[in-house]
Amino acid sequence: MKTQLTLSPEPITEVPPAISDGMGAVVVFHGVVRGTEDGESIAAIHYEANEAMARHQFELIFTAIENQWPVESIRLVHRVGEVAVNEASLRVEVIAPHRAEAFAACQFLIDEMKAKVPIWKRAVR
Amino acid sequence: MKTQLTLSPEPITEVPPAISDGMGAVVVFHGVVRGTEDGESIAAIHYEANEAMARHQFELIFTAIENQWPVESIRLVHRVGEVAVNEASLRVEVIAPHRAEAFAACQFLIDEMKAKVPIWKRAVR
Amino acid sequence: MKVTVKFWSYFRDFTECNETSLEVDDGATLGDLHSAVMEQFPKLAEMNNSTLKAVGVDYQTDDFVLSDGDEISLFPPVQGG
Amino acid sequence: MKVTVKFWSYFRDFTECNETSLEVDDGATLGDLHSAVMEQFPKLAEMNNSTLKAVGVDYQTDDFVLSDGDEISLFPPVQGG
Repeated sequence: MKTQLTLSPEPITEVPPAISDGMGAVVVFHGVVRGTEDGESIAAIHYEANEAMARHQFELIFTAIENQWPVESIRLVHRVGEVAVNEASLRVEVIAPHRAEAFAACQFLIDEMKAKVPIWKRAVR
Repeated sequence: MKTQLTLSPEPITEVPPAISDGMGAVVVFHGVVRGTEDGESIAAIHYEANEAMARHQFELIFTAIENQWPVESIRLVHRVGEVAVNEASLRVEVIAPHRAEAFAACQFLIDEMKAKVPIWKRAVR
Repeated sequence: MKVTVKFWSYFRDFTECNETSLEVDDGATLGDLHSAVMEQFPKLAEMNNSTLKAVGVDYQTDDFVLSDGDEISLFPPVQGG
Repeated sequence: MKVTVKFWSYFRDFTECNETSLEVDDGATLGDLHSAVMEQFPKLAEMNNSTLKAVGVDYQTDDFVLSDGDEISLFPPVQGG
């Protein structure tokens, strides 16, 4: 399984998936900063990461995915620092032979990230 | 809910999602033609659609989604005619406030399509 | 009354026909029509249980009562995606 | 022996400190260390039950036995995405 992990302050740019033979399904998820937090208007969210630990925890999740599903490739970008409203803070791309495992792996990855990867947010008003 | 439905022989080009305020999740699925069908190598798949009925059936599915989940927008492209191996035959984009409903609606849409929308394939060797 | 029947996907290979017209009795149902079509094209009978049936752009069940001029589609399981 | 403790996210607001060093007894566990830290920074005690604890880059439970030089991270529930 190929993996690519990017933690960066740069805006997320769309890149076409690199499909290889036998791969039938690509699932891409974008998490986008919404304009309100706890009912109040915000301008941006500032993301802080414990970067070394975050990288390690992502790698553990990638390994758990590889052990469960026949996934060909995962690319994940999580922004750190300030992300303006309506911009993506997260992009996950999962490529697999069939859609069931691509969707399952993508949702598992996001759920696990939200439980384990040390990244925190702070609303910027 | 905004919807956009395209049935076309043209290759699917990636378009950035049009995020509006309050939308936190974008799920994009690409279905890609795989190089084998029933264990045999193929060059392409030819898709035939009963187009008027396909459009109507997609609209019924969109309405069912709108009645179940707070989805903001759905864009769907299904190619007709010949689609070469490693090219996408289907692109679905679902935008919603949160990821749970975006994933649920996207998977529901594909499952329903595979049961009800009159499109058929034929392997091209 | 007269209805039109369209065949799709490999049903066209079985019937060697894209579209045909049939005379049916007043009050005839979609099930009656399907039986008549299978008599005319015996190869379609093999697909009896997996045949999908629509009138116009909507799926209908066998008890659907046809009207003059209806356009019926008969086709195998769909395979989009 | 001596260990380093790093605070993350709003735990830094509670402690007004990014990082501190502590002397702990040989054989001290992560739970012992956490108790000592809460004594030093009482505001952290309010978050006792929701505090996540790592040694190096791995999560550990309270019975994990510390070694000299360990780097401990204490932080609130994570919120990536």
